[in-house]
Amino acid sequence: MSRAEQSGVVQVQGEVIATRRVGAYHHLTIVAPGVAELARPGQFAALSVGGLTTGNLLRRSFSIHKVSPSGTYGGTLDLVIAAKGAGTEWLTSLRAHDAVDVVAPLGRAFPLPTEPVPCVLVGGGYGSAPLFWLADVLRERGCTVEMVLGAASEDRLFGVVEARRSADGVTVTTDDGSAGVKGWVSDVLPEVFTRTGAPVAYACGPMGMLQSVTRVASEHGAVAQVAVEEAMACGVGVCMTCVMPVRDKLGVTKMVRSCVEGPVFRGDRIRWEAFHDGVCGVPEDAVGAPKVGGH
Amino acid sequence: MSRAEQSGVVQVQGEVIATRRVGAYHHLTIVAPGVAELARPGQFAALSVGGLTTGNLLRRSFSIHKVSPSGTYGGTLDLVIAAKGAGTEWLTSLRAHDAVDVVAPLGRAFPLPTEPVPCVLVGGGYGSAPLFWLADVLRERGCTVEMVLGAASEDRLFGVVEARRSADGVTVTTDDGSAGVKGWVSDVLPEVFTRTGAPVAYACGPMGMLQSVTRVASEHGAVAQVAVEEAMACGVGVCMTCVMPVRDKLGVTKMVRSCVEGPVFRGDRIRWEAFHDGVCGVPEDAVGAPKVGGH
Amino acid sequence: MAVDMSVTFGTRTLPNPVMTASGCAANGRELHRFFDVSKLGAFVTKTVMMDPRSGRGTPRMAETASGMLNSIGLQGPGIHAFVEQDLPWLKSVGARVLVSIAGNTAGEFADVAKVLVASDAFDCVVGVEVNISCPNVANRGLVFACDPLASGKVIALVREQLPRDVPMFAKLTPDVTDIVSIADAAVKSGATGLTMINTLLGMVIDTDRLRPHLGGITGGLSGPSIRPVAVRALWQVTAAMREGRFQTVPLIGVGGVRTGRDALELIAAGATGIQVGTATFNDPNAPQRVLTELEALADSHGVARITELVGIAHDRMVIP
Amino acid sequence: MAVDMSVTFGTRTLPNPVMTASGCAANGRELHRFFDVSKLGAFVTKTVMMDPRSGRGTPRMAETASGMLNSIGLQGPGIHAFVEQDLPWLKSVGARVLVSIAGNTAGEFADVAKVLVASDAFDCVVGVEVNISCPNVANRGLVFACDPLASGKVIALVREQLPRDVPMFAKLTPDVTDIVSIADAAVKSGATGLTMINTLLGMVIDTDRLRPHLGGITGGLSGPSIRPVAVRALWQVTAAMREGRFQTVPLIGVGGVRTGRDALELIAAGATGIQVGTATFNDPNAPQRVLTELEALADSHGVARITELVGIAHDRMVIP
Ligand SMILES: Cc1cc2nc3c(=O)[nH]c(=O)nc-3n(C[C@H](O)[C@H](O)[C@H](O)COP(=O)(O)OP(=O)(O)OC[C@H]3O[C@@H](n4cnc5c(N)ncnc54)[C@H](O)[C@@H]3O)c2cc1C
Ligand SMILES: Cc1cc2nc3c(=O)[nH]c(=O)nc-3n(C[C@H](O)[C@H](O)[C@H](O)COP(=O)(O)OP(=O)(O)OC[C@H]3O[C@@H](n4cnc5c(N)ncnc54)[C@H](O)[C@@H]3O)c2cc1C
Ligand SMILES: Cc1cc2nc3c(=O)[nH]c(=O)nc-3n(C[C@H](O)[C@H](O)[C@H](O)COP(=O)(O)O)c2cc1C
Ligand SMILES: Cc1cc2nc3c(=O)[nH]c(=O)nc-3n(C[C@H](O)[C@H](O)[C@H](O)COP(=O)(O)O)c2cc1C
Ligand code: FES
Ligand code: FES
Repeated sequence: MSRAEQSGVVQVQGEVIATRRVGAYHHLTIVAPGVAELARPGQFAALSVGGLTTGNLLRRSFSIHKVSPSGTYGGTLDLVIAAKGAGTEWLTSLRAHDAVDVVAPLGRAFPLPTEPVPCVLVGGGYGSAPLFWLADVLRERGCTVEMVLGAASEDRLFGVVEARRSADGVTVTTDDGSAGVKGWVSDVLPEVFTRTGAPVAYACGPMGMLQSVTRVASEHGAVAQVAVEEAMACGVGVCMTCVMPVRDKLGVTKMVRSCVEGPVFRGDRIRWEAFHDGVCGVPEDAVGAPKVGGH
Repeated sequence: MSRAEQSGVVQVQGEVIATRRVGAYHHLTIVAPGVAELARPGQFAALSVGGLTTGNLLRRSFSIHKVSPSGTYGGTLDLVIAAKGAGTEWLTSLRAHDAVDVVAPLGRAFPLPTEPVPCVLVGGGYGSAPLFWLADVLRERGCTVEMVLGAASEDRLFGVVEARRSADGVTVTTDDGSAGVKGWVSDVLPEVFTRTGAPVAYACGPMGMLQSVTRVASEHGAVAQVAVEEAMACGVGVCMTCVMPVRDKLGVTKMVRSCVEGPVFRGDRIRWEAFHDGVCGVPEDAVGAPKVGGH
Repeated sequence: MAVDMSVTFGTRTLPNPVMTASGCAANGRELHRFFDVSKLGAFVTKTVMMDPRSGRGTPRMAETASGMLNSIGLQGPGIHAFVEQDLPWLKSVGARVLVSIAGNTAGEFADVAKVLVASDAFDCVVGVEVNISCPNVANRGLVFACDPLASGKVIALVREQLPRDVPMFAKLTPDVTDIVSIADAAVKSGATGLTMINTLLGMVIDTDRLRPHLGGITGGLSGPSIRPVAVRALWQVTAAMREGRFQTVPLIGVGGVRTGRDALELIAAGATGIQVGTATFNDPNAPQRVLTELEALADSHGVARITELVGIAHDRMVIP
Repeated sequence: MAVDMSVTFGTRTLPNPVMTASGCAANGRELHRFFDVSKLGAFVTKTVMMDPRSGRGTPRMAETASGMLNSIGLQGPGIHAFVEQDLPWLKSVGARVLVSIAGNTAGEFADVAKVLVASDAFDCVVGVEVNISCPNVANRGLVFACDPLASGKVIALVREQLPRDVPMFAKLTPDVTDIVSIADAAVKSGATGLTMINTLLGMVIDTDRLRPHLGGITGGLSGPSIRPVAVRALWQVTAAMREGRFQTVPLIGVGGVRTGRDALELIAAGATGIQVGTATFNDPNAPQRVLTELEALADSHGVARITELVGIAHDRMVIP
């Protein structure tokens, strides 16, 4: 068995074969042999940025939107990228045939239900990117899929058309009302849970949204599986920068790496109260937490 | 009068419009409005490298091969670039329509003879790049132009065909004999000086070659004007990294900036003996030289 | 609404906080080809010593990751030529000049200051920057700014030479275990303010020739690569002054500023003024561009005066 | 012809000089997915202390120009869990392990070493790296390695716990006025060798929120941006040893190594071993790739043994 098969991850020199604007985002298709065979929905890819002269050394992480194991060019990987800072600006300015180094797939995928149950999939902004593939997988297993897509404004919604194909029902919300219901996904979620009786929700998007999905889900007796987004220096588990406080099965809180133990966590295990305005503290009861007066 | 006209230099966001391989080099044509009107043969351009994410901050300097004040795209600038390290690799991998920031023209041009005299132009490797334009300007003034092009091997010669058009006579040398006379330019130069009786030589190329051109020229009672190549951090005269020991008119040696007081110097003013295997010392008699026991 | 960009150092008010960095802008003429140097808050001149100096041999520079090394060796014309040729030119274009001086001994610093003060164009001088980050010949070549006592001595001697109302800045090196103790010594000895930071001592080896790349063996590391060190130094000294460990004086931040955003970073850490050094080699318009960008950024933060942002990060810490 | 890449530290000979850097490779399993960690000269583990530690809050990292800041806060499982879970795994894959240890007090370092020595898998340990670049709780949180006395004390106490034949390296911080004096103290107190350098203290301010970017406020600067500082530190200590200022010991170079060429730069300055840290975040195969590239480069220089290149730049200076 090759190292890649054993380890479930490859590093490949990818080649961009298509790049197109979709609302506020860029949708990239990258030839990345070996990724498709290993990837599952919820996992992510880490791309290096800036080429040979780069001063930006850290990889950028993106949810895998979809993969296809073979094609004219070999296996491909699709990502949906919002240009934000130096690295994403560079990635979204790539043209066909440009090279980009890819490490993928990374992290834990969304755990799938063993029974064919109704599922609610919630995506905020580009957070919807991994959900269509997940929806397909869930429907293959006989689950019904209800999708809720939210964003600040219409251009920041991703995949509304795709959603209508992949899901049994779709609700759209925007903060400014430019598309769908004006408001947040949490405004429409109670009705969705009540109507579908879904025992599980899958969500990807900003932390605030993930927290409210978790809350609404538990109010309706459902479990939320949320894909988080913490700043990551390595993406492969060696740097310890991407940690967050998460309870384990026994209820013990540890600072765990979201790149290897996540990015998908059970929402009710995350210590949401430790997050505050872009920073996250170490809960006092976490294993090895600083004692008063010290470390 | 605009600042550019007053100062003779502009900084412009250029656009590559053509790039082609010529032997071991890349010939780039860049739209750089404003440069052509100001430039004269012997001056150079300083290009930034690596784009927005770059970790290579220093500009790279290149002799101006030619300029044309207008055209379909506006004024253009031609450079001949050897891929050597990170910056030149990046520049030579640019494609049409890529952007590149240009500061030009910089430095002092070759001083032109006031009388129509025979001139010898000597180029080593890509050092021939600025000489064709110079030849045209000299011939416009009624000078005859004899050109000597030398390189390690045929692929490192630049512009042999162009030379036959721009010069009245052309001699080619290569170290390995793959084209022209096997040997160095200094092997053929005595004959050229004797035959043409030229009172002035213009040379651009490696330091060793410039030194021998200077020596042979003075042996034949001619003055050599040589364009040097010192590592430059700024190219505009503010950093003091590009200095070399040069005598002034009174014979006083100073460490002068080759980017603003050069790159063209009278060969016999340069203190060649201070250069040794890639380093250059400060001659003891230079103004402000360290005293024994140190500054 | 336009932001009031003016900043005050002791008795002098400058129209804006942006300056060149010593040794990265020569003495003005070269950059004046690209932009009007009188539009900067101040123009900082290349460090000048008593006598003319040839500086070191070459190579004097090596490019490094997001930065560079230099070993110029304080090449310069000497203070007499400086006050006869360079300072009058800067005055003629209306520049406000911060003159950087140094000496091989503490006494030489004072002698240089004396010649400067006596010069005709001295009225364009808005301050003197004392570059104590250079070797002390009397003390085994140890850099003055590595030692609080040596630093304090130089500062006190220069202070004596300068008219009371002329601001004096001590320029510190980051290559010390405790920069706060050096800052403290400089302020106690009479510095009106502090400039931080000079380059870090670094070295590059040529892996083809397997020898030091620079003629001077070691050199000073500068550029964006060192900005986190500059921010940290400004932060530590500002924190110490806020804690009352010594008198509060204005700081000038320098190290890796390439954009208005970088300048704001140093300002938020505690700098009142900002110098743009190595970035000028990348973009000869950098000092002017940084000023434009900084003004727009300050405006976007909704402040009326740039000084409202000085040290603001100290007030905005989130302790989760 | 193949170059003999083996290097010797005290009693231990490693097949090659390339190692991971502490804290940049976790404890092996993660990188083993990309390459066989037993192929490296040694695997350096994340610094471990006595008790489990949660480390600091987030953000714990900021990208900087050609580098990054981190403030992990020495998160780790504690030495007991380490010797029960991590060390046996490293042994099982055949890795040679350099264990990095730290303590809040000098005594804690010794206690950690004691547990390590008593552990079952200790025979895969080829050395102990004593990370003295961490805060000394007993001395106002001042980093041990900022003070020769504190450094010497820690080293001497750990030495007592380790069997004679186990090499011990003191890992130094560059944030000192005189790194040679710290090196001297560590060697005199029994260090078999020195690892240089740890991160530089740095800081980034978030210019949108106008507050420190890191939860821990300051952080450690690493990556190619600091390589010139690492080369200089290795150069200075090697020069001091060559001048006979203290006993010559082998050095391990770390700081900004991304390519074989970078590794050779540190070797030419005086390093016998090389660690690859931040570059691993850019390329998870970096340690292995650096080894391959270094071997090819050594070959191109025509040497039979990599050790011929150690410190070679000291012999090749050109004084023009
Ligand atoms: C598991 C995961 C999945 C993601 N999926 C997507 C996606 O599908 N589409 C998309 O557009 N973005 C996604 N992101 C966010 C994306 O990684 C960041 O927007 C990107 O790293 C920012 O890089 P930059 O160079 O533009 O910004 P800069 O601000 O220049 O980045 C500086 C540094 O901070 C890190 N960083 C900054 N913001 C973030 C962030 N939000 N998350 C993680 N690291 C950050 C960068 O990686 C880099 O190291 C995802 C992040 C994670 C962790
Ligand atoms: C006045 C002048 C005219 C030149 N004309 C040409 C030309 O027409 N065609 C051409 O191919 N090259 C020319 N060169 C050389 C060219 O500037 C260098 O080859 C180039 O800077 C190397 O950059 P790099 O990124 O490839 O190499 P790197 O080794 O990565 O460069 C590292 C640093 O060293 C500097 N540097 C390295 N080598 C040189 C050098 N030989 N001269 C100056 N700086 C150097 C670089 O600018 C950079 O700052 C000229 C140089 C000067 C000074
Ligand atoms: C080529 C060069 C020459 C310098 N010369 C001086 C000098 O003469 N005096 C001085 O105080 N600082 C000098 N410096 C240091 C700068 O003023 C500045 O403190 C340092 O470079 C950090 O800022 P930067 O990163 O913006 O360049 C020099 C820096 C460079 C790069
Ligand atoms: C995220 C991170 C964590 C680190 N943790 C440790 C550590 O636990 N112990 C240690 O001695 N050094 C630690 N270091 C420092 C590195 O081992 C190394 O000395 C430094 O990063 C310089 O090397 P580099 O530029 O190759 O990264 C850490 C560095 C980083 C970037
Ligand atoms: S990103 Fe490095 S451990 Fe998770
Ligand atoms: S290259 Fe900067 S002064 Fe010449």
